[in-house]
Amino acid sequence: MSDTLYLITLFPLVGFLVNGLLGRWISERQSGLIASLAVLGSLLVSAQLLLGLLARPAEDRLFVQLLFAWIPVGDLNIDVMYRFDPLTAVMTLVITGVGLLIHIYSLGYMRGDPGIRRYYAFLNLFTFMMLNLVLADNLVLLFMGWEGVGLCSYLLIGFWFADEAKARAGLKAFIVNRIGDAGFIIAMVLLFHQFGTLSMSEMAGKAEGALVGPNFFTIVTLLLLVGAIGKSAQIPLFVWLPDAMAGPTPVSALIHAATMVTAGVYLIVRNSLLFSLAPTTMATVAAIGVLTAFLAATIAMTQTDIKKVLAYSTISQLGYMFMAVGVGAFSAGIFHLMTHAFFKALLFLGAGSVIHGLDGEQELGKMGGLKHRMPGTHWTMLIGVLAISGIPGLSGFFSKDEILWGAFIWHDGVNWIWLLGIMTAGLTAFYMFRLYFLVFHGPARWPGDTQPHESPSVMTIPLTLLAYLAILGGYVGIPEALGGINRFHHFLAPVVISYHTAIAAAPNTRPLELLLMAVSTVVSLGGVYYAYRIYRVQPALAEQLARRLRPLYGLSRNRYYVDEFYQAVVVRPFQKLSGLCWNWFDVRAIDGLVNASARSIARLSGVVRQLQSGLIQHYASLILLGVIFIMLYITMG
Amino acid sequence: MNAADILSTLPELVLTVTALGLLLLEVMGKPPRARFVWVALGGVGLALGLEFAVPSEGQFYAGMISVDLFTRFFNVLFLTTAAGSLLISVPYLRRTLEERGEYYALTLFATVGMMFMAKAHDLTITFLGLELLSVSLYILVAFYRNRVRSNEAGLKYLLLGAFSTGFFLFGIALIYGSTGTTHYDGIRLAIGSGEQLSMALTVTGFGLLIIGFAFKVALVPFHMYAPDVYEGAPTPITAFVSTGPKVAGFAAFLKVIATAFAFTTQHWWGILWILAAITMTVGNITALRQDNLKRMLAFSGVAHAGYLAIAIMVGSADSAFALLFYLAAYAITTLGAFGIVSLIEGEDESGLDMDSYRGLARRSPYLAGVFALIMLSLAGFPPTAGFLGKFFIFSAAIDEGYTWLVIIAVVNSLISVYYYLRPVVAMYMQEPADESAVAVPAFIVPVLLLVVLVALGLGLFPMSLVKNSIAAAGSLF
Amino acid sequence: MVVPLHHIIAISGLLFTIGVVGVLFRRSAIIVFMSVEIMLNAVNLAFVAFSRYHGSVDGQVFVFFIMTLAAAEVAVGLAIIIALYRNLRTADLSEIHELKH
Amino acid sequence: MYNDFAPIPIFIILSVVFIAFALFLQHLIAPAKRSALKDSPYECGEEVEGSAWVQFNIRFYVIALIFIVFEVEVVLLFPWAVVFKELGLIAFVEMVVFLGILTVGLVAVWRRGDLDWVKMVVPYGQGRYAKLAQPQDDVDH
Repeated sequence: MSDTLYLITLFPLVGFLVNGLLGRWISERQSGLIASLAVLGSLLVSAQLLLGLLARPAEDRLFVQLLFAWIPVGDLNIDVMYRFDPLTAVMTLVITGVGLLIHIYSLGYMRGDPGIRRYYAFLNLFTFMMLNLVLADNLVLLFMGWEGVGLCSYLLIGFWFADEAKARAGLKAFIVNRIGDAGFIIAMVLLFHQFGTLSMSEMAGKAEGALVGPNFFTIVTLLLLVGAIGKSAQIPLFVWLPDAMAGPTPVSALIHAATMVTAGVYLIVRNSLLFSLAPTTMATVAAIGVLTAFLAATIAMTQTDIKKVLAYSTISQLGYMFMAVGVGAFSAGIFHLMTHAFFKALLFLGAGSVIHGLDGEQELGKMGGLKHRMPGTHWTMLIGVLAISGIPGLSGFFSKDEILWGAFIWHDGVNWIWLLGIMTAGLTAFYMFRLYFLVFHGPARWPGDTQPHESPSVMTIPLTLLAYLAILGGYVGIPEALGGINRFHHFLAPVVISYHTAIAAAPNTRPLELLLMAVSTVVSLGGVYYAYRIYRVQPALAEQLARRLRPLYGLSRNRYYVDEFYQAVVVRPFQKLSGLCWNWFDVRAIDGLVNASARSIARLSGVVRQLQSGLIQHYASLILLGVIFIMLYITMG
Repeated sequence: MNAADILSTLPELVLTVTALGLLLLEVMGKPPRARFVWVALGGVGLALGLEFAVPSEGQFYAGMISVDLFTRFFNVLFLTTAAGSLLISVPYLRRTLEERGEYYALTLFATVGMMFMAKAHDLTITFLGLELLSVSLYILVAFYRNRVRSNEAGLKYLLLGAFSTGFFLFGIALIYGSTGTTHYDGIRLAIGSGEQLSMALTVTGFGLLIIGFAFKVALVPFHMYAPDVYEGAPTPITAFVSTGPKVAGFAAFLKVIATAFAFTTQHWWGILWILAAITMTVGNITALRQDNLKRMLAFSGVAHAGYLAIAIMVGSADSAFALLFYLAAYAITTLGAFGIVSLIEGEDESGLDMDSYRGLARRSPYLAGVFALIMLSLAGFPPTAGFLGKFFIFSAAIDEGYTWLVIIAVVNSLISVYYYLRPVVAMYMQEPADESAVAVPAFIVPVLLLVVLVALGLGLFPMSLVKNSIAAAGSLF
Repeated sequence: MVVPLHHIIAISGLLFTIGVVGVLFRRSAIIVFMSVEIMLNAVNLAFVAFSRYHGSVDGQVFVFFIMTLAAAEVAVGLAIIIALYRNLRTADLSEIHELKH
Repeated sequence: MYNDFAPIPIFIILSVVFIAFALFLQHLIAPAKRSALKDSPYECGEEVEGSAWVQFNIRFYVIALIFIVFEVEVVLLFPWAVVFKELGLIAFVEMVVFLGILTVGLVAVWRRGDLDWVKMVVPYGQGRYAKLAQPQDDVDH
C-alpha cells in the first residue's frame, strides 16, 4: 500500500515538467488538461491511501515510504521519507481536492492568456511543493516544500508582470516570507544540533525527557513560530497577503487562501509535541492568533475591494486557526483549516467569477444587484458566506465552534481569548454579509455599458462542488454535544497532542457546550442582522424617504435613530478602529517598516557600491586597513 | 629526488609538459589552432586519469609536498574546473578571434599552480603554487590586449595581487624567523614544543599570511579587486578566476591551519569571525544593486567566501568536510553560471545586464532551466547541492557554539535570495526582446550537464561527494 | 661588528613601509610597481637576516624564489602596462577607473 | 687565511683580460662604419641629456621585460653551481629541465618576432589561419 506514496508528488512533477519544458509543442487547452489530470492523479492516489488508512486500527494508521537514504554517514543520517498519517491525509486531500477544482476553474478564467502554459507549469510546481511539504517526514524535505511554495507564490503573484504594482507586491510577499524563513532555518539547525536527526518522528521520540536547557524548546518553537507567522500572515508579518491579491484570482484561492498560507498552522500541528513542551510559546501562539483574527476582521469591515475583503478575512481565519493550536486544540485547528479551505476557496472563486463577469471590476462600490444576472455564482457565494459566518448546519459552524470551545476550556472558563474569538465571529458574519449584500443586492452600480454575465460552466461547476463541500465538510466532525462522535477529532488523535483541562475532564460538559454554541450562534446572527440592516434595508429606506419625505418622517426618524445609535455606539467605533488599524498598524507601521527596511538595505547597497570607486589605490588602502585591523587584533588579543 | 617523488607529481608534470607543448605548437604554427583545445583537454584528461591510476600517499621531495586523499580531492576538483573552463572558452575565443595556444597553456599553468597549493607541505611550495597561479591569471585576465577593460582588470589584479603578496611573504618571513622553518610539520612542532622565538612573532606572521589567502579568496576588505577583475576579464576567464583561485586559496588555507597552526587558534579565530561576518554582509548587500550579471556574480562570490570563511574558522573535522563539499558545489555551479553568461553575452561585451535575460525561458527553455537551477543552488534552495553545503557549514558552526555567526549567515543567505531570483524572474516572468533561441555550442553542453549533475544530482544523492569529502577532510586531521 | 637581528628587521620593516607608502601614493603605474618591488626586497632582507640568525640556508633559498617571482611579475606587469598605455595613452592610476561600482 | 681570498684578485685579472680580449677580437672582425648615432652613449637613439620626464619608446619596455626574465635565471644558477658537485647527475638533469623550459620561452619569443626591433608580421595570419588571425595592433611600431 505505502509504496504508492511517491505517486502523489510524481504526478504534479511530471505535469510541471511537461508544461514547463515541452510547452511550445502543446496547445493551451492541452496544457490545462495535463495540469488538471496530474492533480487528479494525486487526488485519486491520496483517496485510495486514505481508504487504506481507515481500514486499519486507529493506532496503526501510518504509511511510510523511504524514497532513498539521502545522507547515511555515521551519526549524520538523513533519509528522504514520505509519511502518510491522518494529518497528512487531511492535508493532501485538501490540497489535491481543492487544487483540482481550481485547476479546472482556471481553464475558464485564464482562457486566452498568452502565458497560460507557464501558469499551469507553476501551478503544478506549486502543488508538487505543497504536497512535499505535508508528506515530508524530515525537516529538510519540509523546508524544500516550504521554500518551494514561497517561490511559486512569488512567481505567480508577479504573473501579470506588466503591472508595476503587482511586481512590487510579489517583492513584498517575498521579503516578508524571508524574515519568517530565517526563523525556520535557525530552528532547523538548532534541532539538528540537539537531536542529531531531522526526522520529525524521531525528534518527537527524543524530545520528551531530553536533557536540554530549560529554554531550549521555547527558543526553538518560537523560531519555528516566526516561520509559521511569516507564511501564514499573522501579526506582525501579515502585510504581504493583501498585496498578494495582485495575482490571478484562482492563485489567490489556491495559494493565498486554501493551502500555502495554512502551512504555518500545519507546521505547528505537525510539531505539536515540541510546542506542547513550551507553554510560553503556546500562549504566544494563542495571543498572536486571536489578535490577528480580531484586528484583521475589523480591517475587513471597511475594505472596498472585494479581494481585499477576502484577503483580510483569510488573515482573520488563519488567526482563528493559530488561536486553536495555541490553546492546544490542535485537531480543531486542522478541522477549521479544512473547512476554511472549502469555503474560502469557494468565496475566492466566486469573487473571481464576479470579477470575470464585470470585466475585471474589483470595487464593491461598482457592483450590486448581480443576484439575477449571475444566479449560479450568487447561490454558491451565499453558501460560502453562510459557512464562514458560522451559521449552524454549515461546515464553518462546526469547526469554529470547536475552536471556541477549546479556547473556553483553555483557562477553564471565560477568558479574553475566548471573548475576542467570539467577537471576531460576530464581526466575520457582519463583514461577509456586507460583502454579500453589496455585490448581489441593491441597485446596480456598475457602468451602463458593462453587461454582467454568468461565467461559463467550466467555472461554475467547480463553484457548485465547492459549495457542497462547504456545506457537508463539517459533518465529519459533529461534536459529541450535538450527538455526533467527532470522527475528525478521533481520526487525528493519534498524531496530535490532546490537551486535558479541568472542564474537559468533567463528566458532563454537554449543557455548557450547548450553551456556548447558542451564544456564538446568536452573536453570528447578530452580525448578519446588522449587515442586513445597514447594507440592505437602509439604502432602500433612504429611497423611500426621498420619495415620501414628510409623512413617514417620524417613523423613519425613529428607525434612523436606532441605526444612528447603532452607528454611533457599535459601527463607528469599529469603523474608526478599523480605519486606525488599517492606516496606522498595517499601512504605516508594518508596511512602512517592511518598506523602510527594504529601502534602507537598498540604500546601504548603493553606499557600499560607491566605495567601489574603481581606483586601485583606494582598494590598496582598504587592504592596508584590513592589515591594520588584523595587526591590532593580534596585538590586543 | 627519486622515482616516488616523480610519481607523486605525475599529473602536474603531465600538465606542465602539455602546456609547454602548446606554447611550442603555437609558435610553430603547425596544427590548426582549432586542435589546441583537444591537446589541452587531453593533457587534463591524462592528468585526471593518472590521479587515480598512480595514487601515492605520504610526503615527497624531502617533505616539501604531501599527497593524500585531501590533495586528490582537490586535484580532481581543479582538473574538472580547468576542463570546464577550457570548454567554455572555446566558443568565446573563436567568436572573438582570439583562439591562441598561450591561452590554453596559461590555463594549464594556473591549474598546476592550484594543484601545488593543495599539495604543498612547506610554505615555499605554497608560495610558488600561489604565484604560478596568480601570474598565469594576471595574463589571462588581461588576455584581450585590445580591450581597455581587460587591460584595466589585469593591471588591478596584478598590482593589488603583488601588494598582498608582499604581506603574505612578510608573514612567511616572520614565521620563518620565529620558528626557523617553513615546513608545516616543523612549524607545528616548533609552536607545540615552544622552541620558537616568540609566539607573538609567529602569530603576527600568521596574521600576515591570512592577508595573502584572504586576497585570493576575496574576503572583505581584501575583495575590492574582485568585482572589477571579474567584470573586466573575458567571461570564460571570469569563470576560471572566480572558481580556481578561490578553491585553491581555501584548500591551502585549510591545510596550513590544520597542519601548521592548529595550536594557535585562540589567537586569531576572532579575525576570521569578523572577516566572515562583514564579507557575507558586504558581498550580499552590494550584489543587490548590480545589474551587470558578471558583477552580481562577483559579489555573490564574495558572499560565498564569507560562508566558507566560517568553515575555516570553526576548524573542526566536520567543518572541513563541509568546506570541501561547499567548495565543490560552488565551483561547478559558478563555472556553469559564467558559462551561460558567456553564451548570452553579445558583441563588444554587451548583453551582460539583467534585461538580456528577459524571457529566456521562452527562447531557450533548457538553458533557462539550468541557469535557474544554478541560481537556486547558489541561493541555497533545497534540494540543491548549495543548500546542503550551507546546511553542513551552519550545523558544524552551531556544533562548535558559533550561534550568532550562523544567525548572521542565515539572514545573509536570505537577503541573497533576492538577487539570485532577479534573473530567474527576468527569464520566466518577462517578455523577451527577440524570440530567437540562444545558440548553445556543443563545447558548453558537457559543462551544463555537469552543472545539473552537481547542483541537482548531488543535492538529491549527495552520498558520493559526502563520503569523499569526509575522507579527504579526515586525512588532514 | 655583528649587527643585531632586530636592527636588520627594523630596517626591513622600514623598507617595507616605504614600499607600502609608495603603492598608496604614487600615481604612475610603473612607480607603484617599483614600490611593490621594494616591499619584496624588504622581505628578502628579513629572510636573509633570519636565515643567518638560524644558521640555515632555507631563508636564502626563499630569497631566490622571491627574486624569480619579482622578475616574473615585473615582466607581466610591464606587458600589461604597455598594453594599457597603447589603448589609453596613460599609465596614471588615477585615470584608470572604467571598472567600478 | 689570506689564501681564502686569493681567487678574488685572480678573478678580477681574468675578467679584465677576457673583456680586453673580446674587445680586441671585435675590433679585428667587426666592420667599422662610424656614424654620429653609433658614437652616442647606449647607441639606442635616445637623447641622453635633458629632462628625465620624457616618454621612452615603448619598445624599450618590451626588450626590458624579456631581458629581466632571462636575467633572473642566472640567480638560480648560482646556488645550483655551488652544490652541483655534491648532488651530481640529478642536479644536472634538473638544471637541464629548468633551462629547457626557459628555452621554450625563448623559442616562443623568437618565433613571435619579439626580439626584432621592427616586428615582423606574425606568419600565421594568412592562409588557412586567416579566420583566426588576430587584429594587427602593431601599427605604431
